[in-house]
Amino acid sequence: MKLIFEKSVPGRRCTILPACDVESVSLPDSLRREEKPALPEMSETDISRHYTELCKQVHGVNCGFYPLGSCTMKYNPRIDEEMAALPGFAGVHPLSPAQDRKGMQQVLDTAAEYLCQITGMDDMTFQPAAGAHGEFTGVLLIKQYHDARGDKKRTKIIVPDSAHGTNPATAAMCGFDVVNIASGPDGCVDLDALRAALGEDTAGLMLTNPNTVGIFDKNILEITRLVHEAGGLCYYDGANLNAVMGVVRPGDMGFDCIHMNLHKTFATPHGGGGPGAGAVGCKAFLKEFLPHSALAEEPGHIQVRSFQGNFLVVVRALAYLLTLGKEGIPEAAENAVLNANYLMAKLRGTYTPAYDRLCMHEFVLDLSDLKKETGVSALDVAKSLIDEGIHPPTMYFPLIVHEALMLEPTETEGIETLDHAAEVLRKLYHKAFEDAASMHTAPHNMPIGRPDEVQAARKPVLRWKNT
Amino acid sequence: MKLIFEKSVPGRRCTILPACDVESVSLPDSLRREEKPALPEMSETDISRHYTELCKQVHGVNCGFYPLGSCTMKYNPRIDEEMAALPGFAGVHPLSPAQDRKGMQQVLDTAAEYLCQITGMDDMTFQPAAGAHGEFTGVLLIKQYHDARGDKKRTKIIVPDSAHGTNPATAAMCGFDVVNIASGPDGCVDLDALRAALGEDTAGLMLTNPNTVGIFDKNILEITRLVHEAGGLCYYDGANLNAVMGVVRPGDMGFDCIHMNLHKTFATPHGGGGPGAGAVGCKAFLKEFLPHSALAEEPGHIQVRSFQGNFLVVVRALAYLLTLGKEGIPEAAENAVLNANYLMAKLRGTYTPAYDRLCMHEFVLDLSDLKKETGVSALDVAKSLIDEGIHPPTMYFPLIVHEALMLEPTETEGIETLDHAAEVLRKLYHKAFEDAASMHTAPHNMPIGRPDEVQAARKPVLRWKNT
Amino acid sequence: MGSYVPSTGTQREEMRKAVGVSSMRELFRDVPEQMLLTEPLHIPAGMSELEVSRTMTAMAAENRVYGTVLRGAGAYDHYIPSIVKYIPAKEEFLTAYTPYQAEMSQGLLQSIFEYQTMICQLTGMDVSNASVYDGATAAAEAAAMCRDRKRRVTLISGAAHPDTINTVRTYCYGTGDEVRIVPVKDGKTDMDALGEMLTAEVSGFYVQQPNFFGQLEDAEALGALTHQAGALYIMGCNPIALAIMKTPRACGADIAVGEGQPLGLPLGCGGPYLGYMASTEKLMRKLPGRIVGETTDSEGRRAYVLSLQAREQHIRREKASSNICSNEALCALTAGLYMATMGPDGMAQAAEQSMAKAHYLARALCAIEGVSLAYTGEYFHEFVTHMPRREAVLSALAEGDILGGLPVGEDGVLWCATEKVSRAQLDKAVSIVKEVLAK
Amino acid sequence: MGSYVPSTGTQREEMRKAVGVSSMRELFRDVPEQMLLTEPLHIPAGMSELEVSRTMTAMAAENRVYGTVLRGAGAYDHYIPSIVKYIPAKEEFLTAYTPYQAEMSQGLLQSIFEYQTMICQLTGMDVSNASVYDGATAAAEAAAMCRDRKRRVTLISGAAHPDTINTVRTYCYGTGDEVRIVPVKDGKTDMDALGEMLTAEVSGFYVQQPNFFGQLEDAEALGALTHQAGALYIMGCNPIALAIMKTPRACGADIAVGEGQPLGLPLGCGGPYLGYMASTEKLMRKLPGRIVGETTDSEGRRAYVLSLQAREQHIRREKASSNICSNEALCALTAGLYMATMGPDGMAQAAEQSMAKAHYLARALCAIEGVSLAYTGEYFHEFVTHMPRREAVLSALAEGDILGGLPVGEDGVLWCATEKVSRAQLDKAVSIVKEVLAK
Repeated sequence: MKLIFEKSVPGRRCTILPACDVESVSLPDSLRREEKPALPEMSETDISRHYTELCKQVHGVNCGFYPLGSCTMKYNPRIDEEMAALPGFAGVHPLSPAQDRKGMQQVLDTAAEYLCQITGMDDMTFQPAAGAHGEFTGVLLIKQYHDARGDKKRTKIIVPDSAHGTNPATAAMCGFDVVNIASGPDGCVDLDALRAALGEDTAGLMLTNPNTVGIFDKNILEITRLVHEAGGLCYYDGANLNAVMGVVRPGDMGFDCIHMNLHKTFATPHGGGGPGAGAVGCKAFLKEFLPHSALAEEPGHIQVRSFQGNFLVVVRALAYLLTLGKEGIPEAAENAVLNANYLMAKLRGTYTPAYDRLCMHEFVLDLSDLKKETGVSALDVAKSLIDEGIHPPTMYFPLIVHEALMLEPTETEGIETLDHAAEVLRKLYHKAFEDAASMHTAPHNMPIGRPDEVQAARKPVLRWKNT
Repeated sequence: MKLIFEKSVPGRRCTILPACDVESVSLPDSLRREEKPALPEMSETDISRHYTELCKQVHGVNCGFYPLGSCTMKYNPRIDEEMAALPGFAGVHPLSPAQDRKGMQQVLDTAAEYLCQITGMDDMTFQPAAGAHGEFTGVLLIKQYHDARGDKKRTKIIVPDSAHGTNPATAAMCGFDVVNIASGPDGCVDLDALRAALGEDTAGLMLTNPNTVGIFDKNILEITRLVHEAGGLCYYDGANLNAVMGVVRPGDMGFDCIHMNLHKTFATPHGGGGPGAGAVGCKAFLKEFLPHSALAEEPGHIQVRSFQGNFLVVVRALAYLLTLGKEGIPEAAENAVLNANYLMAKLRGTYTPAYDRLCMHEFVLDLSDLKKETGVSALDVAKSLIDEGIHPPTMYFPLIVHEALMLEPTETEGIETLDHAAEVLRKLYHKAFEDAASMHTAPHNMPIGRPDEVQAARKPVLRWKNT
Repeated sequence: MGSYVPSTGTQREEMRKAVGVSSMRELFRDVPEQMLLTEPLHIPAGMSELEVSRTMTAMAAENRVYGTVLRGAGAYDHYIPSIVKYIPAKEEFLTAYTPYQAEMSQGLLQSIFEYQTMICQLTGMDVSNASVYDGATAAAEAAAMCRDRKRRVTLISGAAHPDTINTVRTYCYGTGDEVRIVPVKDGKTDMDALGEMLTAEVSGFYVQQPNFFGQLEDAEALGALTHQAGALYIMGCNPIALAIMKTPRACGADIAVGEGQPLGLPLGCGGPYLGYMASTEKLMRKLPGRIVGETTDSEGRRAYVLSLQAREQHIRREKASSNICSNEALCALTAGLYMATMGPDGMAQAAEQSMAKAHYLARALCAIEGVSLAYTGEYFHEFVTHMPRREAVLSALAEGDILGGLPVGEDGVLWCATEKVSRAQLDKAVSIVKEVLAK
Repeated sequence: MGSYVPSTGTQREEMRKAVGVSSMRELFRDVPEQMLLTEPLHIPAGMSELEVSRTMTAMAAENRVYGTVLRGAGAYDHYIPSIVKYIPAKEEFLTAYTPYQAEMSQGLLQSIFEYQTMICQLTGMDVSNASVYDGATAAAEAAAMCRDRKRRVTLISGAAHPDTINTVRTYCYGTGDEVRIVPVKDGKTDMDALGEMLTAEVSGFYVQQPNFFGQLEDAEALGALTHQAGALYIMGCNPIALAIMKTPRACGADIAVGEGQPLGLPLGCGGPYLGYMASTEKLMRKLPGRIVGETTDSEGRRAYVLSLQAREQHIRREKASSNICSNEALCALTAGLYMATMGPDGMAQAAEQSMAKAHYLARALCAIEGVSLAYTGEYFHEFVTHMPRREAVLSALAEGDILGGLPVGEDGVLWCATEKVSRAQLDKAVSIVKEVLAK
């Protein structure tokens, strides 16, 4: 379809603003731009149709199944959107006087209280705008902690090789050296490797539990004990919290701080990449290191972005928390795990689970054999799912599994959806033996086929230009 | 796709209401229903996806070109929706005390004032819920007028054969006999036929001007004079008001009363068939006959529905009226006429206009020749447009033109859209000579092909049943 | 100032030339010169979107939105689930016309087919149409369905909503048919009077259930009586009540109609609302308005179309039974969506809670000196009390952000409660009434 | 009580059996027994939708929404066109994840590509990324882009927003790099001081335009000075001002960043907002975060993909320049939509009117005894006045439904006006101030 610029007509416009009712003032010439920006010139009809056309080329979780592993694509409730749009939230200036923002404080305090209960932490900040931003904030808590004690030798953060890419990247952004440790054959932390990595230079450990292959690490208490013994702190990557919320708490596993993706676990929409919210919780001894806002509060604290974070996302998450409550939270986790195991059970016998055992909220299939036998790769299967109206699983992650497809159905899917997905996946498995060629070029029924990513990277075209 | 009932799962539900906080009360057994209604049992995920799937199989004017003649499918502005959703309008009880509804009265009064200016009428009611309902109300004004004068002999309403089907149907609902008069060769009223039809039994005339072939009847003053001379009243069917608003007024043409389709001329959305609003205006001498609401006002008046009509539709229309204002109203009409003439000019030479002269806001093509030469009918061309993403024009109307396609682009379309539509229509014309067969079975790219309407009428299946 | 015309001046020139006129005004050369407006309309200049927003918002602010609504009388303040507000605003649904082109409108057609089915499930009837304007016009159209050459008189219960009575009367005025009002006794239709009025010229009898005073009519007996006289029986039922109440079909109704507003539509100062209409299979071809039917396409795929169009005005013209054309399709979609979201249990919950809360309120009010129920019969979620110092009471409630009941008769107030009102809100209302009456 | 789990009890049983566990708790058999929660969480029981709506609405009612907002300081109350509020709420856009699967996400990818282009048009820069969290983090990421092995010191103007300064400082604390604050003189960056501070270890200098005090910096001269010292020049610009203001590119900036909130995002108590980032082509591969690029599919059709991923954390892991992953995609879509709706002329109108109204307000305020401008330079839509009896003035304004300016320094108030405020609203504010100070 055409770009919005290709639909622009010089002189066309919407009539949004009235004539100015005060005397006009000009910028001095030295400060004026020479020509007006070449933004699109459109009627409202044009705009409406353009974005409707765009939206028809997008698949959201509220429109269909989206088993994207590690992303917890659960249904995003409408009431949460309605609450976030209330003028009492959306229309309030972040720097209005505190007495005019009592409701804002109530939202933050209530959400903090509930999330502390769920995670076993003592305090919480909502300033981080996303998961990785929360990791950054969390690891800065660790850094401040060691710094405040004058413990300068702790320069290393330990990260398992199954970790999300954000973990090592975050450690680096916080000035730490990253020590990668290999996972054991069960995808869990190899205790010997951990012991070998620990030492006086250990600042901390970053861990996801359940881990990225969907397995709960049984040795978790031993792991956190070992790290603490070595003088390090334990950071919990909350990306997979949906599996265990209300069932077991990171705080009880021995973690000192944690981030949560409100836009995963707590049902706020991803918006095609953001905004998210990466709330960070910590034990009481780290509280003094939490970020503050320069204008709103006392100085001398770290600050990871302006004001108090993606507040309207917190509103949505709180509406969700209020809805589920004490029974609903573990019910969600249990059903997320049940759904994942059910889907895995339905696929077992056709596909090969990378770890053939009870999983948590997600599981990984290993398609190496299929690829060897038919040439059809995990990518081919994923792309073929698109034609069936199902969003592909996460592909080629975690890195420790070859030809990986990682499926996370979440608790908001019914058995009919899971049965249908299993049927489609089995059909594709058989198709791989019969018609591999067509799978290599899937999808076939979308506005585009597979894009040439190499060309995109080699000769980057990152903006439209009038040619 | 599946029906919602086929997606229902016993016991599945959304959690909308809390537990009851007062003592429960039971209906006596004699008044209780025996079993609960078999409504769908759904999760919110199911509902969201079901309706998203449905909505992808609908084409609205805000999504694409919709040149449906006589329906004035103009762009429906978003601000109008926002205004209609304001709690101060949407959340108000129609029978709350008058002092609590001052804003409601302001909306009705302001809209009435503006519409009286535009139509040349003296008063206005917003009680009628749609165009045909407005016709009913308007013709009842005529009936009451004659009745009030004790003039019992006036039993006939004159209607041209080019009229919308609602005109004769309305006259019949008001107890009148319908006198159909044939149109002249130019599609306009044949004055001789009119004179012949007029008499002491004439209650009135119902007329659209411009008429349904898109031509302004030059003799309009003579027509209304003749009717008045015979003692009848003149009713203006406002379906085509978009052609002339702000340029010429029905009141000045000699009409005594009028209905307007706010959902056509004044840009309120059609909602897939309704709600509309059929405001009715009249000259001062008919004011006493306007409908009232039994509860809200003094009794003894006619009433065509509950309360004061489709109020939230009036809100939208007023927002539109405020936006356009005194310059915008005629500008809209002029551009509606310009667009229709431009599109006709672009098609002339390929297609045959039924009346090859300057048109008003719409025009009719006569595809008889094409049908004779290729076998491709107006229906085939219309259905072929669907595959091109263009909503078909009105087909086989007015009845006085054979193989009619009636196109009304409206003023909210840009030249690019008209050029594109002309190109597509020309392409289809040529295709008729080359591949008539495929046009007989068009459309090909939609969820269904042509449905069997005969079967639908002969063996009606009007509801789902669990089989 | 505001404009939705996309064409720029340059483009208009280009188009004007292509059309071959020398000016925009020449486009109107068929219009007799003396009729053309020579000066601008006497309405204000156009506004930008910002100004429109300011102006309309100021008007809306002149209306009062109450935190607690204890008034019904034909418009009911039920809770509307969030998704029910959201989905009908999708511009595909919102901005489509009547689905004449089935291939391009399957989504709309299916939504109406689903709505028709749900109305049948709710009422127990065989067939539903795609909606008419509101409950009052549904009653009027139903009355018209009943008439034949011999039977031209319509009976309507005096306990029906006054707007309904007046609308039926108006429709009958149109066709020249007679309406007779059946008297009310102790807040209900007078059965004895009905028996006497059911003469051979009576085509149909309409009763509202629950009636305007909130009372539950003995609908089965009324139906039996009507049928004995050879007339058809029309019931106008509150659709929320139908979740738990005996269906019109079970009460013997030939036609079931009603106001669909309680099914997820906002109060909206009175509209748009929704008239639902359903009948026995026998009367199917007399149902007015659009009806969606299921059929197949040439490949055998299930398809939905506007069906039975032979009844309609664009085919039958002056011989059509009704002139209805546009209906309330989007409201029907909303109602279907509401019923699907609530489900059978949620609908029953809404009905039971509304009833329980009304009874709670009635008991509490009647415990106040001077307040008593006006009628003795069973009621659903509305009831009439005698109320001393009525104006003072309603004003005091308004000051407390409560819209009290509707004044009826000399000293009556017609109250309503729905599931949306909490016990605390009810208690507050009662304590305000108590306080006023204690003075 | 509330639940979004669709499975019924029966279905769960069926699934449990298929999985082969004897209870739901057995699913968690890998979790060491002693860690499992044995009693329910200490949070309230779940709520129905109606209760959630009541509870959250009550919280929202504890916030105050002002009819007139004369406060900016990083969050600006511009008019948001209706369509800009509507479109991003479409659930396709709203509920999608990052567009990893290009074939299923062309709409999202194209919207971002269009946003990137518009940011380039607005700033004059060559390349834009798909957004970062907000203006403050954009500044911090830009500072990181400038650093290399030798140049590790970041300079930032003391006239930048305090949140920005603090955020840049925090990011530098992470990597162990140094931040130095360039002093402020008469409300602007002290050019002489900057000259002295631009040593060989300085990697980049960040200035905000207009700055925190509303003053317009001499951005070209600052840029020239920075480049002379071999450092890179980062400008943080208000995007509405850019509709009429000299572009960062024309001022010599290597990187342009800023807070995109004014582009159609609500005040929202501070978020979500939008960090925009654009740079010269030279720095393209140092830009952090997602970038959408154009390419073709195998049939030569134009296609959009997430591009240049080799820079990102999921490929580079600890060697990535930033850990950013989720960004503010929907806010970027909104900003693009806002710019398209306003168009170049509408944007300029918003900028010019904001500026005109701020100057009108400043003149009127400074005509009051005791009130005067704190700084003498040119300003856009914000300015600082000395304000006697500041607390009393702001309270009186609040009583008049006006959020006055932000208190800064000892007796200063930082005012802001936008196109949304009418002259009448400004006059009212001024008369309130006058009245307080006349007492």
